Amino acid sequence: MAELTYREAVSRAIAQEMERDETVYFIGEDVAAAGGVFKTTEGLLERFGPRRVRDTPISEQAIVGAVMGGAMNGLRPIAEIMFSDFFAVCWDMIANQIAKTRYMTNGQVALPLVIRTANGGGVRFGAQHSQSVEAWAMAIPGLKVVVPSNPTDMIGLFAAAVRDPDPVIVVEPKALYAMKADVPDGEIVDRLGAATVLREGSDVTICVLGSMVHRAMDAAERLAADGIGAEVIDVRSLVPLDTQAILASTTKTGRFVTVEESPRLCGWGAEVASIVAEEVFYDLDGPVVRITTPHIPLPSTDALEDLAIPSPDVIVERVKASMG
Amino acid sequence: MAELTYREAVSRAIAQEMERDETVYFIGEDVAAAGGVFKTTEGLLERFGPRRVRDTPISEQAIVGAVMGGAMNGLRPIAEIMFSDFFAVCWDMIANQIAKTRYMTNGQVALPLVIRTANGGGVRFGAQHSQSVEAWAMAIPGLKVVVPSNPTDMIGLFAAAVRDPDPVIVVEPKALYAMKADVPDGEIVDRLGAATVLREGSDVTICVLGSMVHRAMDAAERLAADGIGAEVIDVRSLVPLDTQAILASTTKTGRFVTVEESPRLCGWGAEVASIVAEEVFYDLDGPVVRITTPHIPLPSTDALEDLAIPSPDVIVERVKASMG
Amino acid sequence: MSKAVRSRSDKPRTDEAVRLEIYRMMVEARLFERRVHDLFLQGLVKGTSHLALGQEAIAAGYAAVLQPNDLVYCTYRGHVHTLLRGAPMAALMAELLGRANGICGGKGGSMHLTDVSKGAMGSYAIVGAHMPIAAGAAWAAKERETGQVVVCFFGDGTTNIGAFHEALNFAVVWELPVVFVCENNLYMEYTPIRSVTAVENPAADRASAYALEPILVDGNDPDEMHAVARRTVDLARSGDGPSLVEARTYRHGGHSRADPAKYRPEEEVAEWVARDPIPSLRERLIADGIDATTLDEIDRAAERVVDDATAEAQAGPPPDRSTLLTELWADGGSEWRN
Amino acid sequence: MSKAVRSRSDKPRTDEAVRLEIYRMMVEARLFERRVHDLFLQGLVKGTSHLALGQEAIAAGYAAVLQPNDLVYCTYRGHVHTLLRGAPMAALMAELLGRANGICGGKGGSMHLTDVSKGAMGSYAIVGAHMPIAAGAAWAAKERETGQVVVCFFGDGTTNIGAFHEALNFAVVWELPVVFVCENNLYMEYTPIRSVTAVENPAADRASAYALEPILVDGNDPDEMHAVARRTVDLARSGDGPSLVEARTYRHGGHSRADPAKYRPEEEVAEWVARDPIPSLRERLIADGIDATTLDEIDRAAERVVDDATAEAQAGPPPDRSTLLTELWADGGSEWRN
Ligand SMILES: Cc1ncc(C[n+]2csc(CCOP(=O)(O)OP(=O)(O)O)c2C)c(N)n1
Ligand SMILES: Cc1ncc(C[n+]2csc(CCOP(=O)(O)OP(=O)(O)O)c2C)c(N)n1
Ligand SMILES: [Mg+2]
Ligand SMILES: [Mg+2]
Repeated sequence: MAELTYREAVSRAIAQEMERDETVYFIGEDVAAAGGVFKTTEGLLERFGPRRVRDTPISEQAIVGAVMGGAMNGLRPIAEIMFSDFFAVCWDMIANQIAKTRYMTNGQVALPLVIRTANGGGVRFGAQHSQSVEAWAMAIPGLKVVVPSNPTDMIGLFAAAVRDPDPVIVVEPKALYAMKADVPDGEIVDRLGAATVLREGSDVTICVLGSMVHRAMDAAERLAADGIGAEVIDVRSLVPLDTQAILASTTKTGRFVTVEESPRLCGWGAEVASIVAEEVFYDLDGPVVRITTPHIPLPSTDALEDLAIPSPDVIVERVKASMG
Repeated sequence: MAELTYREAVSRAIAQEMERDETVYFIGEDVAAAGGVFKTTEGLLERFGPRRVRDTPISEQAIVGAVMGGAMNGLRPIAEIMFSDFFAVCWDMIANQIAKTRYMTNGQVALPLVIRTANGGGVRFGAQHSQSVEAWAMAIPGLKVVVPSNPTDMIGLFAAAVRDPDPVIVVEPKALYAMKADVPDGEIVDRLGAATVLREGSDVTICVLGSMVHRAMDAAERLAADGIGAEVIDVRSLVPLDTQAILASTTKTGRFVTVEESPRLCGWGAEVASIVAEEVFYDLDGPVVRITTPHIPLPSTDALEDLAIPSPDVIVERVKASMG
Repeated sequence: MSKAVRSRSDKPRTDEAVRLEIYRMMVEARLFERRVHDLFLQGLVKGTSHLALGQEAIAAGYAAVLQPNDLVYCTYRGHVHTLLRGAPMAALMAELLGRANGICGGKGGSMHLTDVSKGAMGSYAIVGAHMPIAAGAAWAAKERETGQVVVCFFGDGTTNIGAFHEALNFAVVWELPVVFVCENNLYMEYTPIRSVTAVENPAADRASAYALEPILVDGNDPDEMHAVARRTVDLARSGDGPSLVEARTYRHGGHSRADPAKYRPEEEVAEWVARDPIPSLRERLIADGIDATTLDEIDRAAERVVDDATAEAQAGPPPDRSTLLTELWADGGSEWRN
Repeated sequence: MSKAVRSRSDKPRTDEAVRLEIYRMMVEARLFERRVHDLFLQGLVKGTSHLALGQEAIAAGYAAVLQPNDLVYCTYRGHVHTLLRGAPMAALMAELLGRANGICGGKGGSMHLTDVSKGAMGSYAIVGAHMPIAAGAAWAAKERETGQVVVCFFGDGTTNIGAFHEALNFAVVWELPVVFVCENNLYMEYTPIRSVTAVENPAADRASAYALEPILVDGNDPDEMHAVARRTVDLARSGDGPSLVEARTYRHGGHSRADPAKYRPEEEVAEWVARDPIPSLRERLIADGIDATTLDEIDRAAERVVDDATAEAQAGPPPDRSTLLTELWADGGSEWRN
């Protein structure tokens, strides 16, 4: 066991995989010499050298195109897209090229690559550097998507992503980079598609991921004090999605809530809520509830940003209200 | 009344607005001299001249950027993005710039612009020219989104879009361009945010838009023959969304179904289904049902593409199954 | 007049055998695409299709110099490139017909012909997208020291999209073994390239923006094309980094099946058809002493090849329904949930 | 050495009054940003912030020649540009502090300073994005015959992204009244621009790719900057289309507040700090006969302006909760449903 920050877990995760497999390469803007703008990749250049850890121009299409082409020709490359908002400047590469190529070629092309990116708000960066884009990726067939909520998951899910033969988007909540937690020593390898029940409860299922996990856990604590047993599920992997865990819990509790950092419309919460409303409808004791930011871009000032993102208070209040 | 194809309705719609307001400009690839690759813009160059109707380079970021900048400085410009799949190459302009600028500047910048685009499958163009991206746009706060399902709506909703002071994405189902219908003479102006009940019924509400409208209507016909009264709602406008019409109908019928051409995860159907499951849960007599394509890119060959996109058969079957 | 250096081979004409091979490739490609056009007219090819009739010398010039493990990236106008890399003609034809025996099982279609086993790494339908991807493949080649060269074909219109710029700069900075070949057929879809481009030669006049030599070549001259191909592929192979080649050419027909190409002046079309690379190579070969009967035999053999491929393609069934849900993931399926 | 033409004004130095105005602008901008930096250290500026300390001559040179209805587009490193267009300093400061009296009501933040009433059309936080938008504004100016000129500032690193390329080509083909000004401060964030760029001068060496004259100017020389600004703005105003200017400069501090800028050689920093545009203009002005007391008075006045603005900004309350949901739409609200 060692106490690690989430940002340290990122570099340990990358190092673990680069150590293991020499076809793993890592590229991005300011990731090598500078160790990343979030200091998530410090030490990698020194350890793996300037060929395998490499700074790129500000050319997101070239970066993502490069890892796609690299994966087509024998590498298992990892790209960093500094802020997930910048997916928008290379969305064609991600959504039209990487996601579709295996299917279009009827399986001729395998794309074992990873794109990792800093996601979400809470750090007062304003509307163009604070988005939660996990649902953008989830909506595109051909992409796998994980969102680790703590240092250990960061390493384990990342390792699973690198080893997966398909393209995986690893979404890192930037609000968590400073978070510390004990992490087991040695190699950590998790698997894609498994949610974690972080807390058991019999009254309501709260599905959550990323930085919202910690807020939901706080809320659950406070709900417990009021006699409401919340089961908190860290979804962790949006594609593949652990519907078994989600549906089983909902069947048990009869109440279903999602907590999302994303804007209101068409988030992963809408998807999961409608799966629940379709597949375990008769087990529900009340309406599904989605807690999201309002359908607005995130404002920059702390005063407003804090209002926009679901807080433990809001979660407690909405869960209680929904339970009548 | 005159019989028009959907493609003729597009050019009539653009002409109607350009005639009315000289600040309306129209730009895009091959739209002027050639009249558009779908022949939706024939005659506009001749009528409005080479300054107001203009061919651009293959530079989608420049095209969308230009209409944004143009709208910031006194024009009401319209951009064509030839295939909606190409939103991916200019997604930053649409999702990060256009959508967020008014909010970020606290209302200083108004963006009265329209982006129109050919969307969806059914014409054997393969995975990169057949996507349904209306939910991509719906998910971004700051964009309004309409999907006209017939020539009259094309004109009316387009006119409303051009006159709207906010950015509007007009999504044209390319499978409908050859569709003919009678269209009233004279100016047609509709409003955003109003769904249409195309067919009344008391047993099940089917929410649908775009090219799926016609398939749902076929299905409803056949369901009627089997004694099932389907109420078909053409959603028409995703943002703003006519939740009143949708919820009222669902309350009446007690059953809710969406039919979408998009891939399974995080489509507009997920959003609407979870609104229903949250807001009129107690009026539901059974699970919400979403009929979508599978979560795959669209295959090119007719044999497979036809299997992927919801057919009237599939709609009938799924609706019946859901009614037990 | 542009400041681009016109590339003139100072070498003697290429070996006779290679020239005959180039001739054969061009003839096969031509007959293949003509057949595809016939099948359209019969309503058998669904969806769109983009022919390269008249542009064959470019693909053939490169095909003649590439090694088996080299990689080619091309566009929706990529039938010829894919064929000349050695992809089986019947499987290409079957893909256009949407059959189970298609090279992509019918899932790809005309715009996505791919045969990885032959180094035909795909036809890409979004303008410019394949340029960074080709650079990435070259990056892997360099890192893995495979000795591969990557060739990436694209059109004149493509030079105005962002991905072009990013790919060129990236490839130069990382000194990648990739050759970018612009097939300048003077039009994007229906719009003349000169009306939407700041410079006269859309690729060559931009080479200096990437510290590259401007190379402008007559894309309808198979000998010139072959010489340029040899030179640029050799440069890449020997570690001297990327090249950017602009080959001037012309498509005999419209942009795609939907396009009667009325926007082009008749004289322009006539002038370029007169410069068709196939008869002109034929004439030169005869002038250089090749027997006409040798060429006739190549022509006839090509016809047989196309006939056979067509028959084989048409014998294929439509894809099985079950394949709709296969090959999204490496496990062969498309499941997104447990 | 690059082939770019170094721009040397052959004109005599600009009017004394203009030079004093440029001096004043630079001093105010400098003191403003220093104050911003102090407020960081006190934990009052939340989020990120990108200072342009050392780069002020570029913004000032252009500010000195623009007309009131001209439009300026800049980046997250845009405090100075916005200020020198005339945006009220207190409202800019308040925005950085996230207050209700901020120029964007606290919604924009450091990276999105905008004052449309002054033609400060926004700071854009996605590299390159504002270049096509600026072109679009220039298009509207041309079509509406407003006589406006649009100036678009961006960094060296921005020259490698696709939007740069699309915007330049587009602006040239449509002959738009826009001036693109590259502030080459030798680094993208932490990475030296030369290590990621195919050419030595990232903008100037690419001008010919858009049929533009290469213009390379000493961005730390306020007189040179002013001359180039006048020339390029005049060209745009008189219908001669866009220009692309590369101004070499240097930021004294790190890329953003998070960056101590350890990656830069000490001598390099020292050399550039020695070429600080403010003391050097001051010396020249004195050499040209301006009284030092006149300049001292400008300095003192600027301090008062900044003190007053700081006080006014800090007096503002945090934004009202209700504003969270305002101004998504032109109706003032953010409702997405009926
Ligand atoms: C990003 C993008 N924009 C537009 C299109 C539509 N489109 C397909 S081909 C084409 C013209 C391409 O011209 P060019 O690069 O000259 O290639 P050519 O077809 O002449 O071979 C266009 C605009 C596209 N496929 N992708
Ligand atoms: C598309 C995009 N990629 C990356 C970034 C992150 N980023 C912000 S500033 C910056 C460096 C920009 O360098 P340059 O253009 O030289 O401007 P400077 O900061 O030096 O003024 C980067 C990479 C971004 N904002 N947008
Ligand atoms: Mg072309
Ligand atoms: Mg810089």
